[in-house]
Amino acid sequence: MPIRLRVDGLGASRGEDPIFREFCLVLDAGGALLVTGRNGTGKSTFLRTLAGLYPADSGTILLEGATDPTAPVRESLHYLGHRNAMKRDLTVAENLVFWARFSGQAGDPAKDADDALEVVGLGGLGHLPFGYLSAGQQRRAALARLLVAHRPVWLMDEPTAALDTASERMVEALIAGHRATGGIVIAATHQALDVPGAQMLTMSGFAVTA
Amino acid sequence: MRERSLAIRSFTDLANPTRFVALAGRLLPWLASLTALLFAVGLTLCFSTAADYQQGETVRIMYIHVPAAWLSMMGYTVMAASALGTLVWRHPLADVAAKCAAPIGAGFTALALVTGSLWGKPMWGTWWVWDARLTSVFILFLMYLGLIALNRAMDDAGRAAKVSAVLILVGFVNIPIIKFSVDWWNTLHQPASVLRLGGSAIDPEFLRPLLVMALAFTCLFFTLHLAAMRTEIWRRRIAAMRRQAARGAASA
Amino acid sequence: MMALYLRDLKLATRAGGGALTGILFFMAVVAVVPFGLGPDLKLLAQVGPAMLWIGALLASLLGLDRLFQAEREDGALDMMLMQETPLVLTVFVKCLAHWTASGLPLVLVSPLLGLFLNMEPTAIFATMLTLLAGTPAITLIGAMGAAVAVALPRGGLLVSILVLPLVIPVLIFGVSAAYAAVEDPAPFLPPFMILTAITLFFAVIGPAAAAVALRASSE
Amino acid sequence: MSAHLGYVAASYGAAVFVVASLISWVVLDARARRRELQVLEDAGIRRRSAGGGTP
Repeated sequence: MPIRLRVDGLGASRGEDPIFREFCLVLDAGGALLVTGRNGTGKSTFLRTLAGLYPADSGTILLEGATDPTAPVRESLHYLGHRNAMKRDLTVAENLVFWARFSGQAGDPAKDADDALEVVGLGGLGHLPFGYLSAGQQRRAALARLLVAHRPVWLMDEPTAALDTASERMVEALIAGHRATGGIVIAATHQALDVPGAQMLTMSGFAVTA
Repeated sequence: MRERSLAIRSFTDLANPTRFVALAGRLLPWLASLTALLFAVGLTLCFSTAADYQQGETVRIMYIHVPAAWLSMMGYTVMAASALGTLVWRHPLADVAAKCAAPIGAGFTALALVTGSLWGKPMWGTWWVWDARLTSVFILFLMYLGLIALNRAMDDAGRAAKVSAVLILVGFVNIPIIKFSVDWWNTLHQPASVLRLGGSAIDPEFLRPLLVMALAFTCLFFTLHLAAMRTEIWRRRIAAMRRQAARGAASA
Repeated sequence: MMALYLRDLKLATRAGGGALTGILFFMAVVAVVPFGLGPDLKLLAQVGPAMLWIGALLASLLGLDRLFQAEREDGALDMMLMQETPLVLTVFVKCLAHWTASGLPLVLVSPLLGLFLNMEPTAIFATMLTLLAGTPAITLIGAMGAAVAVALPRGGLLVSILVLPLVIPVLIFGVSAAYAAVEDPAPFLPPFMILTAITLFFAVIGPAAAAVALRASSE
Repeated sequence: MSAHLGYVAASYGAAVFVVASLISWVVLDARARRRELQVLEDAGIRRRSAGGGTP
């Protein structure tokens, strides 16, 4: 059964100031949403609210067609934040294998990690400590985490931060690949990402135009 | 002839890590077998000599305890000399030497403490007294461990070397002060009952095995130190290669 | 969960980990005591269990502030908040790993330090046993403090200040059980059982409270 | 006096333990580093040949 993400009347505020109100969204399997807007308009807060990391004032987030309908939605999401959530002292492969195991993946996480690294262009670097990588490479390794966690909905906050143009194309390919297999992608970015057929959301401080 | 050329080359080669590794590789088997030989002779002497009429069998503990205590001090001296090499002459191998001497020195200091306490139990009736000499060795042990922790806590080898070199030298300068203050503290509180060891001249009967054992332990120290230094050079090479690999992948 | 446990152990023991520092701090604290009190062996034997306990208490508080802060700084905490596994369990496993890496070594070196303080074998053994039963409670209570202070930029000292009053019961029963083993009239078991009960109690309360605090601070 | 033999044995045991652990640390560390070096060199050769074409 294909999945569908349905957001109804979502609102959140920072302190007393509302950031967005009464936000509604429906994304079918293979759908994508690009969130754009200037700095400080609440792109990250929006993503964190969707991820359940930031308390919403109102509204519901539902994932229809999930394997376990009783589970909270956040468990079907994978969130790629500003920070990479990788340990400098562990090797890249150890980091990825840990996240694969921790998100409850069966199978062979070590092989998954190798494959994922190949996809993001870090093949053969799995044995290096994460701290040895450059900023762009660290970001790419964090993107590989999306591939080992196997979650239907990706939430990406500035996925292309610190990446060069070639790697931006790689991110676009990753997103396209995920959508092709029936996944949903929600990405916040201020760089022009080429995501065909994506809904657009421009955040401009208080008012939201969808 | 061969030894001679080795010695001459070693002087000029010491500064070059690659040649040092090669030299260490050639030297290590010899040093290791010399150590083994000395230990074989030393241990035979240890157990063939008669027991002391005063201390009985426990005198045999001395053959380990004294060399270990000697090495604990020599290890720190090696570290201090290397620290000087790092800070003053910026010798590329000095910080490697300092870093590698720490765990070995700490090991021998621990051995000196343990054997001292095993010697003290039958002699004084207690495992440990806060006697000036023992206390100083214990402080030395803590200093070693602190340096090891410092080295482990910093991932940049070069920076760690400079910082720990400063600490080593301050510690080295501080040793007489520690010794003096501990003496002071001890005489201030000294309970009269504590027995003092030795002081008198040692019978040559005991001196011979002691000297051989001291030599054997010293050889062991340098063997281990050389091997550890070689490994440390490898470790740094690995770190450099990993960085290079990360850069290489970025440009590819 | 095994993965998290192993990862935290690996991080603690690998270069830059805090496991060694805690033991060193413990040894240094206990070693300094005789310089303050004087080398009177009888006096040292008398204060021995108390000194070991205070040293272990301070040493186990040492690395606690990094328990969640390190995870927060690199964003890993967000991922942990989003997983299927209940956050309580995640916190508990992290505490367990932290204790294995920094609490258990303290218990293991305590007999050695007991010898330095001229303690009798029974006193040493009793102190070790009470430390084994009591140090997990310190970690579990500390996790609570660490979770509360996780969002603060310099929470390190604050964690100790927050946690110290809460661990006083652990100290009281730990030390009294250790002394009870040496001094005849006092029974050993009652304080020891209470100590164990405190540990078990905080094994439930600590992670739950820490989980609530982490959720609250994740904004 | 025979009771003291235990202390002698214990101190020689301690010496053996310390020396053995130091030696095994040095040897095992060296072996692990050499293996890592081998892995890197293998990878390095592959990378060079992929880039420059030298076999």
